[in-house]
Amino acid sequence: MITMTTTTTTGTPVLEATNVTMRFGGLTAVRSVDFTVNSGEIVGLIGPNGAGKTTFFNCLTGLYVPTEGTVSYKGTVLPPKPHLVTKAGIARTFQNIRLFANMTVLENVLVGRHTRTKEGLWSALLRGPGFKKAERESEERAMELLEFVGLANKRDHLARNLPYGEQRKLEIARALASEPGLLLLDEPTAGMNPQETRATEELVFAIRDKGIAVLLIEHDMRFVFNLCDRVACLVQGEKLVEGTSDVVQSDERVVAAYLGTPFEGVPEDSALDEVEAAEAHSATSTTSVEVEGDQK
Amino acid sequence: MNTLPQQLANGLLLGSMYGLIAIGYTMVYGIVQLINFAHGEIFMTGAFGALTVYFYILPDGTPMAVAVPLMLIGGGIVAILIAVGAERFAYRPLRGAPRLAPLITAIGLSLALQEVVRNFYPGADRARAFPGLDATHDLGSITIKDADIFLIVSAVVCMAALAYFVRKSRTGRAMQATAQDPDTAQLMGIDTNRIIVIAFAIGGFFAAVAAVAYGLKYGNVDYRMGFLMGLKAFTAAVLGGIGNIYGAMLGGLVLGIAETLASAYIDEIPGMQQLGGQSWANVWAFCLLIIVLLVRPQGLLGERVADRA
Amino acid sequence: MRQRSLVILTSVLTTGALTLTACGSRDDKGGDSNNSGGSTTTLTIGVDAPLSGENSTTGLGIQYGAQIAVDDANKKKLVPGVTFKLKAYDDKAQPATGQSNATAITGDKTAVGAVGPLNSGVAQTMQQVFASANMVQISPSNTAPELTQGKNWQTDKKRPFKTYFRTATTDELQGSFAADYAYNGLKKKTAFVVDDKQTYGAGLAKIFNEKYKEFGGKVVGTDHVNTGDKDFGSLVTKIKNSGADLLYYGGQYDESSLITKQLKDAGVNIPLFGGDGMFASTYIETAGKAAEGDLATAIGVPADTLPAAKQFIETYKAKGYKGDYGAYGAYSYDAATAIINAVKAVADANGGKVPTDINDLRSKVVDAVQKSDFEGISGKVSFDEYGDTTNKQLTVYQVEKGEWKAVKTGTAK
Amino acid sequence: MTDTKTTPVTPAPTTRGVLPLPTAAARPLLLAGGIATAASAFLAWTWTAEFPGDLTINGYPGGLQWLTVVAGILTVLFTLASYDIRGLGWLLPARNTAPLVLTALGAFATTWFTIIAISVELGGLANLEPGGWIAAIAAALPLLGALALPQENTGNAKETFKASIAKAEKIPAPAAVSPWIERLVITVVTAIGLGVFTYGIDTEYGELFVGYLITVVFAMWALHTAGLLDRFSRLVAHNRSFTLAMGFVAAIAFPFTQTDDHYANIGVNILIFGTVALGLNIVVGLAGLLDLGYVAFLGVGAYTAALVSGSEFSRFSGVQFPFWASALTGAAASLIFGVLIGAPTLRLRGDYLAIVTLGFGEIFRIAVNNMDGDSGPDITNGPNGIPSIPDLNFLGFNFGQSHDIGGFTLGRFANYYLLMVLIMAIVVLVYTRAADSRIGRSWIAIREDETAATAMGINGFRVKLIAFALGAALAGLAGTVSAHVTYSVVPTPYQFAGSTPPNSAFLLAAVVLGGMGTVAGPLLGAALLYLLPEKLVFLQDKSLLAFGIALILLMRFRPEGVIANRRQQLEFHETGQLDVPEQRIDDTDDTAVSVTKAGA
Repeated sequence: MITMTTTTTTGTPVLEATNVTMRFGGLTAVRSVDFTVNSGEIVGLIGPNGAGKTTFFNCLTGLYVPTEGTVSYKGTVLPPKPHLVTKAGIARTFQNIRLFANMTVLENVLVGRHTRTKEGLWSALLRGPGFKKAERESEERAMELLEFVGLANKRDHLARNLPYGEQRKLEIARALASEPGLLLLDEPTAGMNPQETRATEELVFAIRDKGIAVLLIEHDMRFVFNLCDRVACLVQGEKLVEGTSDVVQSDERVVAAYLGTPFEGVPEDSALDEVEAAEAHSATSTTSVEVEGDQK
Repeated sequence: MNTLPQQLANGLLLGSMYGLIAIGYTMVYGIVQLINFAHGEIFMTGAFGALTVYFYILPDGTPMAVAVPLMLIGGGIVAILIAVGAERFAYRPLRGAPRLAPLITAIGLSLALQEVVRNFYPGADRARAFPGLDATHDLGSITIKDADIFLIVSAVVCMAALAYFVRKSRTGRAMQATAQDPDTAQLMGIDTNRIIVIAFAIGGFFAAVAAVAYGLKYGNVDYRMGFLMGLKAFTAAVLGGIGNIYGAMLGGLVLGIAETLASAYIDEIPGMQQLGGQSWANVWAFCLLIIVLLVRPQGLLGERVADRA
Repeated sequence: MRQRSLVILTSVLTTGALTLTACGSRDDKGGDSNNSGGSTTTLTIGVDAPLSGENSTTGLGIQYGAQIAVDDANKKKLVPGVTFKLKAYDDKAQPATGQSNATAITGDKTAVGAVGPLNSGVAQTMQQVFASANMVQISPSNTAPELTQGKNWQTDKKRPFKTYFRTATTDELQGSFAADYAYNGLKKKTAFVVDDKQTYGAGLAKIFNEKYKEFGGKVVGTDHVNTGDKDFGSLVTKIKNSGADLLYYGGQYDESSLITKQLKDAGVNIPLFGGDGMFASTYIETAGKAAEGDLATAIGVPADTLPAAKQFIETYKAKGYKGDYGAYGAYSYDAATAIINAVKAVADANGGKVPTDINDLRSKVVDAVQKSDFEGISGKVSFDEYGDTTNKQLTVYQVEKGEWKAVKTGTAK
Repeated sequence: MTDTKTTPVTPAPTTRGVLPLPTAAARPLLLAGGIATAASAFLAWTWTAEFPGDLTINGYPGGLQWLTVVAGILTVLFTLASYDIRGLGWLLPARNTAPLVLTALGAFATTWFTIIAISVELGGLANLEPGGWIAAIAAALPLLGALALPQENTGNAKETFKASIAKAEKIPAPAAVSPWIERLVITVVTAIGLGVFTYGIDTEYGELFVGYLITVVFAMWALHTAGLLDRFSRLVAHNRSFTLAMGFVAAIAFPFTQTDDHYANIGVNILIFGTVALGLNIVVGLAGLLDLGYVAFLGVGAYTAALVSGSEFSRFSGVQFPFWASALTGAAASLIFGVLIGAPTLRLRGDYLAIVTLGFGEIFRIAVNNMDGDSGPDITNGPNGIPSIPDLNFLGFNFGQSHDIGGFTLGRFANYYLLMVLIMAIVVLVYTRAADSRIGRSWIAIREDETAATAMGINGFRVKLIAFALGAALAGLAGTVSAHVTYSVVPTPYQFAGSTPPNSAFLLAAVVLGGMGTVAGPLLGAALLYLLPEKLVFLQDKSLLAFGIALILLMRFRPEGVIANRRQQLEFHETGQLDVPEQRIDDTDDTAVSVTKAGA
């Protein structure tokens, strides 16, 4: 039932989820989804609320253990422990921001570097040269990332004091700190105004240019279709369609899934064509709430 | 002569007393996530409230049938006043404070309540005699006192009333809502402060019932009776699944029976002769708690709180 | 301008610090000055006992027992030119606090001796402090044999500290006296032995257990309870099932009054036999009519038979002192009097004047106490070569119609 | 930034004091009152030496009178500072009136407390000498002056009074000072701190201690409202290692100021209690694991040291380890114990972990109390414990004897005090280094949000186990020393809650009261919780009651702890608007800060 349009995939597959199924007691949130992300690619995952996107996301990041199927990263099957998944090279952000509120911006990013450093308790106590070098390197790397997301001047502010947009950026910087091969973004532009959304777009492009593959869940269609090389649509836990942005855009099942099927039994006259044209137009333009005109 | 039935009866009695006190811990924890270490002392003040009614208010020689209900009311009023007072003046100002601050206040409060009773209640520096219901009855190989019957009956009646109240009444539902999510409950127009006061009051009353049953059964009360009983009741509340009222009573019964059987029969297990007896009983009670929590981290009846990403 | 203000700052602050420390010394100087000037020297006797929290009732009895002894001595001008002052320290039955009180007492330049502590566990940490300060310490209530006769007191007795005495007999005597009376006096053939796992209770029960078997009795079961326990349902059922005709309990009255009540409620009408830790009116008040027929051993002869003791009890009640004098009040009175008599002996030997050097006075008082021999309110007060009281007199009391009645007085074998 | 002129609903705030006195007369009255109070202390306040401290001598102040002198001087200094006297400018940077009011209140409270104490204890006001009356009136003067100070008066007396003691908002940043001057200021402040602390410990009688508390609390409050405490903490932040060194020099100097050994004994007990509290601070303060049975690790350390100390009562009485060996074994034993307890239980969340650790604490005490060969294997001698533990003999220095070092005699407890200072130095070093490192950050991350932390690659279980084991080892280390200090080890002190420290409840109280997550917090909390019951003993059997109430009040007014670390402070005082952290000193940052403010 899934139409697989063969797209020319350039890079090697980074993430391969095969037949991932997640059942909570009777309810099957995700039913046998196959999914791949290649290196240097931006892939979007869309679908109406309750389609199982975040559950699928959690299976990828080891927060849930999928009832069936496996998730492998660069060929090796991922252990079901979140911290080992991050060590393997997949970093993630959260739908509602989960920063370390009472740690400074710099410390948040330093925690992100946890998997890439190995100084344990003993080296902390002995404070040998190795420790000092590692700390200095971590701090430099962290400052680079903060520079990258434009938060360098706020290194000593508490994370909880940052405005919403900057907290999102910090979360991305923190995720990048673990030198991931794949970055998973869970609705990065939720609650953002257009300027911030555009800034995030540039940021994601910049990340991709650093050679990091990106998988993002998003409702802002224009953002998704501008950004993503490939888009997959999840409905009721199943993968409906996968392909390039314009293929998925025009697929009427996706439109139906979002806007509901057009009302049958309407007299076949010109009025009906107008309605469909309007629908098609609105389908292409963003279905998100903010219509461009009345900007706050 | 097989002592198992008697020992089971002993365990059941001890357990129901733990259960009645544990209700107070569970209700307060369920609503405000506070371990009210002073609850043991609220149990103790309930006992002294009942003692005051019997010795200083009722004329001497009033029949127990009349005295016991009045003692329940007297003890109940004192325990409720102190519980609500504690919430109002010691815990409420700390609502926004770090989670550990009310814990230290509770420890200070329990020390203060013990010392207030010891210093200012006449003759309280030593155990005070409490009127007893000592008529015994033999049911097969089990000997039961009137006080034991009073304990069992009051435990069952109170549990039934509480279950009805929480499930059926309007305030009961409001209480469940506040336990689940206080902020949303407030949005629904529930005055959460009133609900919290009610939770403390119910906990206080149940402790008073347990206190009167304690006095009638053991025949005396003293200012330190709340400390160890409170610790055991808190263990029972956690064993049953902290926050769940049925869990509190079940946890109490399980703990009481386990403790009694342990101190009675552990030394018959080969190799553990020396480890029997009452002095080791608390160790086995805590071991049981730890094993249960390892198998079911949310306690016997607690429900698993999934942490959605 | 910055530098100048800082110079002012440092001068102001340093003068402040100096005045603070200077005043500290002033107190000491002030204390001594009026001391030597006036005609009478003030000597302090320290008392260390739990005055708040657990065991505070018996602890207060010890404090006020010694207080009455000091008041009596001052009233009777027992030692001319010397007034005695009592300084009470609360050790809350905790070893570390007891030790810190001990250093406080030995640090007080006017202190000459100490009475207490109540608990044997606390005494262990205090003995060394008094020994190094060469100051006499007399406990009215410690009964653990190790304190005066060393680790293996059964086999070879070795006195660890020269400065430690006690007016209470050891568990060894009390245990065997009780076992003898239980087997021969009461003709009880089987016994169940329980203790509260505290130094005093466990020691006493263990000795009774051994001696009772020596006399030919059969111990059908032993058990241990915790201090603070209230429910003894499982223990009572065990005793009932064991068919013992006597229950011996080592420990204080807090738990034994509950056990005897729950025992009689369960229909087990056997007497409960205990040590001096239970011998108090509180036991009868708490246990009520369940106490009828229970027995307890106590040291010395019954208080009401000695006139001085009756007078002591009246003063205690007249002054409205809190606490329970019944258990150790009399022994604390005698302990304080022993120190006062020793000071009198030292003063007489030194030509009627008390030696001014405090350390010299303290070591002389230790030797004088070793040789003390007078009629106290709890019987004859004198000490053997280990520092234990020679008053081996013991009495068994039984509860009759709500009162402790003496049923047998004698000396332990 | 437009001036936020609030149009008050109440009438425009007039600027006159709470009391309708002419505002011009306020400060002179304060000045005169301050001098009069200090002077009145030189008169005799009572005729009998019955009242402790002997306040009967004209011309030389006794115990409590000294406190009045100090309070009076402080009032005078602050009032002079408000007159812009050249040398005292630094005392009142924001020229606000709050410190004046508070020092006046302090003088009033100390003097009247003494007067009331005299009349209460000696029965009746008749026992007051005329000097006493003069002092009472003199102390009232600065208070009247303070209340007459010009103050934004919104009609409601309570609010006006609250405003009059509120901290100044804008405190000008101090001029940059050369580092050696900063170090000089820190040295002097530490010297005064030691003097004040020693005076507090040396108070022989309860009334003096209460008077001392009143004076110190008001003085510190005044310094806080004047903004000096913040300045000093910034000074400390600049040369952190120097301050730590000064702290230890002061700690080492303490026994030399002592005449007899009793106060060194208190000092050692405070240090042991403080070191264990700092160990608990790692578990509770950094990793956020609620441990209610922590004193058991102190017990394990103490019992291990006792068993290997060669005391004749211990089971292996033949064995006598040198100190460093017994310290390591003690710490190792607690470490193993910590791992054994931690491994199965660290998956539990929050309060469930609390009850399990409470359980282990009780299991330890009961087991140790029962293992006497009669009701359990004979390892710890049961209730009698292991007495007569020999004194330490370390590199030829016998801790039992007192030694003379440069004219000062160091008694037995002073020796152990110095050893304990060394142990505490190790623990402080371990704490600071662990907290400010990768492992420390992972602890704090776990405490903040465990799910997010695991998503960052932190193995929650392993990191929590390390915190648990490290805390246990440090407590064990302190335990080995405490065994030798108290000659014997018995099971009674290691319970959940009791009347005297150290027990688990008091340890937790010391950490929370002192300030979680800081270094000085738990140590100050431990000192306070040890001294209070010790000094309140003059209330006889009411002392525990007073202690319980003190705990409640302290938590009521300072929930985040006396020394709150910067993070907690912002978290608990939910200031209405976005609380941007204080301005950083160097100017480079200013432009960015103001930009965001406009942008937000």
